[in-house]
Amino acid sequence: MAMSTLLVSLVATSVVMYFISKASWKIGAILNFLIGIFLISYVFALSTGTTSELGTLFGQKLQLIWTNASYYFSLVSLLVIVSVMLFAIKWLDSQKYPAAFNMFLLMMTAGSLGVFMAADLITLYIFWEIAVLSSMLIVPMGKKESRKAAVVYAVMSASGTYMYLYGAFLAFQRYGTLNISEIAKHMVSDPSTGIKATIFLLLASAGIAKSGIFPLHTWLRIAHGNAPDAFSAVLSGQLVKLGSYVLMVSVAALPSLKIFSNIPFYSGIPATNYFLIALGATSIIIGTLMAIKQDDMKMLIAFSSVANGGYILIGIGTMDPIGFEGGVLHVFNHALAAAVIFMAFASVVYRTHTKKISELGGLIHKMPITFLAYLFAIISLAGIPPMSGFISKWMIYQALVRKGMFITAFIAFFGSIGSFLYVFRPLAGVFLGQLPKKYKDVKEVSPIMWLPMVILVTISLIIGIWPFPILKPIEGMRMDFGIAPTMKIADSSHWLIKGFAGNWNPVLVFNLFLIGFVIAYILYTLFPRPKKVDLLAPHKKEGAPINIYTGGEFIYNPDLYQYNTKFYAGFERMYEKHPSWEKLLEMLAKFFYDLGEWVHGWFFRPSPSAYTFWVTLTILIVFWVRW
Amino acid sequence: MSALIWIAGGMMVVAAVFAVEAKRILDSVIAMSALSLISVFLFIAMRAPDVAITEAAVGAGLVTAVLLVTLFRMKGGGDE
Amino acid sequence: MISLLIAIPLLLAFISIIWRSLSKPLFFLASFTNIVILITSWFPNGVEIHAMGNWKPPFGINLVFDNASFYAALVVNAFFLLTSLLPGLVGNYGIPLMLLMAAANGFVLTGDLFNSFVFMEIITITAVTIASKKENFYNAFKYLILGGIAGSIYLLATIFAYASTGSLNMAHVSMAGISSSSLVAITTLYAIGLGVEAKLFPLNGWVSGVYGGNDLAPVILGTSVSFAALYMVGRLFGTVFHGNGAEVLYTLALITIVIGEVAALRQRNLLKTFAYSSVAQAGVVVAMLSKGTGTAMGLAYFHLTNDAVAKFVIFLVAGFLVYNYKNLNGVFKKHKVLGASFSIASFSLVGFPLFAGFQSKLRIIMEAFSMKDYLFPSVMLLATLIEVGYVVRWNVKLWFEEETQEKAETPVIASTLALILALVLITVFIKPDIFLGGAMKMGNALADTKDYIQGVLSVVKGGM
Amino acid sequence: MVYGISIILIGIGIYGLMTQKNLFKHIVSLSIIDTAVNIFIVATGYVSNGKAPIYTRALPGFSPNSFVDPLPQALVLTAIVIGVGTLALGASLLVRVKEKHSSINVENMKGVGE
Amino acid sequence: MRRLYAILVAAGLIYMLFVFLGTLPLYGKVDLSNRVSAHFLAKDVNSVDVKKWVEGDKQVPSREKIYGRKGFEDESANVVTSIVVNYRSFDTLGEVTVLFASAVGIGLVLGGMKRMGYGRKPNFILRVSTGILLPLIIMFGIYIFVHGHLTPGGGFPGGTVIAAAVLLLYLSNEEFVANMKTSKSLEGSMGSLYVIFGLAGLATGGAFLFNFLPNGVVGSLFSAGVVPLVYMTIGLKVGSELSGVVAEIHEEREG
Repeated sequence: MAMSTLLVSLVATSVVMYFISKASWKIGAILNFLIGIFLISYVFALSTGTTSELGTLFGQKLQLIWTNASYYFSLVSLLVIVSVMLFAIKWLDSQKYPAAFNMFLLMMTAGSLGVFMAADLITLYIFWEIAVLSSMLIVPMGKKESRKAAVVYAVMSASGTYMYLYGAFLAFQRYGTLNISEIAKHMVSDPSTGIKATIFLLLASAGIAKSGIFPLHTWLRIAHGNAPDAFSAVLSGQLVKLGSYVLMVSVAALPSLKIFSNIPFYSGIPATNYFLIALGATSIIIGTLMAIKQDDMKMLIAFSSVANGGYILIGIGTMDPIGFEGGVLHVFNHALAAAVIFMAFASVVYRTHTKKISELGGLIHKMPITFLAYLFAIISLAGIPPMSGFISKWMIYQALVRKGMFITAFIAFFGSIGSFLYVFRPLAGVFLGQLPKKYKDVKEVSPIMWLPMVILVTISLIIGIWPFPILKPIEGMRMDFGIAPTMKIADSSHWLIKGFAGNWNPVLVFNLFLIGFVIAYILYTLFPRPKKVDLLAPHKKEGAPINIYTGGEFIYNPDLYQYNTKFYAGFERMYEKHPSWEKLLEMLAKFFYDLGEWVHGWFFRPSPSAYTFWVTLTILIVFWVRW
Repeated sequence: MSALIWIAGGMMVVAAVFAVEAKRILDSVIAMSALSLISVFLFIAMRAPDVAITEAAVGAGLVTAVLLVTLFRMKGGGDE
Repeated sequence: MISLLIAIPLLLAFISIIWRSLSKPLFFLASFTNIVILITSWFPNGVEIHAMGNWKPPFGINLVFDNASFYAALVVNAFFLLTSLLPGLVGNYGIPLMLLMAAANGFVLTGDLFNSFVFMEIITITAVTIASKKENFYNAFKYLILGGIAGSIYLLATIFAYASTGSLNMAHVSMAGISSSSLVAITTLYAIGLGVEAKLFPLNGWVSGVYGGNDLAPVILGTSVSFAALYMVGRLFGTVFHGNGAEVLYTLALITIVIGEVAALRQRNLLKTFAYSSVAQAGVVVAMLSKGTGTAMGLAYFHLTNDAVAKFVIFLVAGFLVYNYKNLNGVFKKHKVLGASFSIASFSLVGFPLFAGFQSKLRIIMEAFSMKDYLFPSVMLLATLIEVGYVVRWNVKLWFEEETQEKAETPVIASTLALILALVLITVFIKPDIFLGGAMKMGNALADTKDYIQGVLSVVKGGM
Repeated sequence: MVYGISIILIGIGIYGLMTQKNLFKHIVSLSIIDTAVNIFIVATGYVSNGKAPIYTRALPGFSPNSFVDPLPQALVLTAIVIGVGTLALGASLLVRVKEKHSSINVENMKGVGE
Repeated sequence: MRRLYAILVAAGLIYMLFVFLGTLPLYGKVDLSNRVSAHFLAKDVNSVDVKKWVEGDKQVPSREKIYGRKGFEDESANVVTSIVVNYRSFDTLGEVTVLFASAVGIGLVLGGMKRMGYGRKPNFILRVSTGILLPLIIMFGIYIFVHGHLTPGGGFPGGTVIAAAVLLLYLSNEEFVANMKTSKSLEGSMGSLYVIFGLAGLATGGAFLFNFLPNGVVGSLFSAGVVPLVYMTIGLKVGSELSGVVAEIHEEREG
């Protein structure tokens, strides 16, 4: 099947899927999953360089091309989406709009694949909008706040998208083509730096908005935090990666090093790229600091997505061979980790109906598999070996150190440390600690729900040990984009990843960790178990004073005294009065509303007199100008 | 003739200002009607008998009548 | 033959004043006949004229039937036909609608400046009548006053044109050498006179009140009449005055776009929101028209057609909702078909892919870029951004908010119509030529002054 | 001269529309503008020493510029009637406005605005 | 303050129009030979070579036109009438439609049921003189529109005069209610008749509103082909229409 046929039929199928799901959402969900499996096999079978044509739009051919980048990004996306599709087969019974969810999920898949396949800017835009539109319609299916979230998401995304569109047409107007590779050629030979930089930044802004890079990051918290729980996994794990893809296109597919070779800024990195790197670094700081503060576990991970988006951008932005590979690999790692984390949260919410960390606790015994999946995912997210998350971060650090970008490197390290803090908070608050009494009957979720998490975690672990299968397309991509094409980084025959300050042997490291783990487990079994004390006295009725005393007083609200309320209070106090970018954007939105009020007050008055006045005044102004 | 037109014009302007600024709506309508009637003179001066007769019948006559009747229906309208 | 487009609705309107109860079927009959007449004379691909009373132009009044007026008449009558299928909406207003149809056809077809003024006044008066439905008297009155002023200014412009050329015939006026100063006077006055019907800022104060006041007015005024008015903008400033005064229109249009969207954003009333959005879209169209080339004008009318179809659906649905529910939260859960049509239409308005608006919006931006105009696309994209805000907000509110207990019966015909039009919007995305072909022909016909003059003044053809 | 009168009248009418709070005055002002525009139109067709455009026994023949321009007069006939239509509709709307909002003074009307 | 702004803006408008006035020919100094109306006056539109005319070769009509003879293409002595009802008859159809639309609109807006009373007894003189004047007024109205093509006046003033008679009836009699059914029927059928005249022209002469009747002699009552018929139609229509408007504004909604 040609790629164009596939995409068109996927969009069409999604509409059919609505009616199937209307009859039985379960069949719809299963069909969705099967289609997802088919798509993965399809992606594996496709050979790079395949092209396909979608049709023509105002005289421009809409072309699709299958490259290493398409392969890599599609694979990552499909892994996440298919897991969520599997997850949804059971999870959807807690949802209000299962049929529409199925439809839009499939449509979004088609849109995302189209983005990765697009060979020209307009095709990319079309599928981009399809993905945005369909995901935007899933977001408000959540709780009350999700309605507002959808609007914020749509507007933020649109602001980036329309800048992109402007850039695309600017490029078209200047170079007469929309094809990405041809634009790249033209841009290299174009002498005008100003226009090139404008086009570059405009194109990148779609990616900035989508992958939640500062200053357009605020929608992540609202949208990821309030979207339907399982869909947050797709949002954070997959949709955000569309942004990374566009960033990669604008930085690497349009060879920024060559295009902007006349404006080097710092150790060979052009000013434009450095600007993006600075944005990425800012995102890391903001994402990390804000994530630490969150009590809502989904918002917490949403902010961590902001920070990780920053890592990806920094990695790609350096255009250093190892940094680039690190950044692209981080796409994979973060996608899997975020997807697992959100699915784990979805499972918790599915059972407990709350996403407040301070209301939860001790679920480790009730939901052990979810806990384990979560644990491994956060290890990967925090970048601790032996999970794959470490490798990408290590590669990014290597590049930063080599380029001598110490401030950025410092920020990246800071982000890593911060990530330990914030991923530990839900771990401690949700899974460890005391189990509130009301959750004493909570059960592990069904296998259909934990299976996708386990699969993803396993993949992540395997890649952490043996990253070469995934590094292969990344290396191919690097060759395609012509970033140090002679250099070889992944050396699978020696089990090595070659860095500048040393090589990394993932298998060896894993074995070391395995040994360490075994020793730790032996020590654990040798020492006596701690004794468990129930937080609520078992013989008391709920709500009655409890026989926990402090300072001679009864404690009426044990939740407040639970240690995961205000988990990092001391640390948070350090930046309590931080300036809020979110507020600034809200002010911007409010500005438009106020402008509306103002316009309404001035020009759309209830009395006809005012109209007459404006009509006459306009005539006079026109007269004055023209006469 | 020219002087007559000037006088008529002056009267029309006065009538128009009065029609616009009059306190009572009734006065205003009557001033408007007067304005229409004077315009009939202008039309005749400009050799437009057809227009004059139409303006006299329609503009000055019927419009005034319609406005007066509606004014009556509104029981004085917004004489505030 | 084309004079029948005006004669038939008029005749039927006169007849139905005698038998009032017949007005609804006669309205349907009139619009249906008109569409049949138009279809039998598909795209003339030349300029045909119909000299009224066999008085040849520039002496007598003539109707001009070329690709431009054909396409405009087709769109205008199509929306009347659609409206006539909705007896519940038409109510007692069959006669004003028939008159409006005759006037809109006349406005589109006429080749005479004063004649167009007469038809514009009929449009104003019938539109005011329609606007006063559901006791929306005050807004109708405002519209009447504003329309009256605009009419006077339009008339003054016409007289200036007559005094400086000695003719009222558009073709003759366009070829007569008008001195540049009187051209400025004429185009300034016309820009303002037409600005009211074309919803240009700041002459559009009536729009929200009239469109937001009842269910019938926006459906017909926001589609047919708006198309006719914007057609006249293209005809006058494109064909007759060769783009003189275009910069005024361009500036006003850009302001209109921003103001319209901003005002729409703050609106809490569904109908009024989209009334303002229709203002903004008119701004987009006028900005494109002011460019004066055939392609630009064709794209403008392509966009306008898409917008009109989308607005028809939106206003139809919104009118139903606003007058049947007190609380609109989640109403689409009860009316899924209406909801789907509304969403499709509103997304088409924004220009999301898969829907018709995408085709026109992108083409317009592209055309503007190719004319080295960087300001207009950025204004348009900014406007679209705001549009995304309120369109998504309304869609989310109407689909996902907690619903209330209120209930109303789903109108079957309206749902079907809305759904069909929504599907049309999707089809246009796939095959834009459905609208684009005609619109481009229209644009080219409007830009081709020479052909127009040639057709009107040298070939005198009465003919059926 | 006649032009001047009509232009000033238009100005007064516009002034009335802008300042008056009573909606009835708006109709009156609109009517003033209508009349003024009509005078303006007829004035554009005036020829000094021209005769009224009617063939009579006393004035048997045609020669250039012996008549005033009849076309503006014909237009004005139409314009007058159109003006009547507008005003009558406006007046009847006002009747209902008064019933609904209990006043026709912009400042005292109830339930208007937004 | 508001007034000041208003005065300023209105003064600006006046100034603008005065400036625009400079683009017009001076008052009274119009050269008709540049205008289409020269040929309306000479009534030789059909003999003009349009191609030359529009290109600036104004063919000044010089033919002697004699009152009371044949040879005109339009026979109404009143040139304004010949323009209104013949050369630009389509405008007039529009004009009739405006009035009709307005009447329909008023009917829909007011939608009254019961007659409004003036709350006082009409005085004796009014009542008696109405009885005497009424036929005279109506006669006068009819005269005006029947002679529209010969003398000043025509369908519109004639119809208005008839409506004035109806108004008089309303004023003089508290109980009087016009028969709306008749007036509507007259209005509708007369309007239709006008369109049918137009369609007849289309059928016989190939153009809408074509003058399909033979012309007579300028100055006689039965001349100018379809013009007097159309003016009568218009007169009756306007008369019934405006009577309807007068009746409608006298109607109140019950309750």
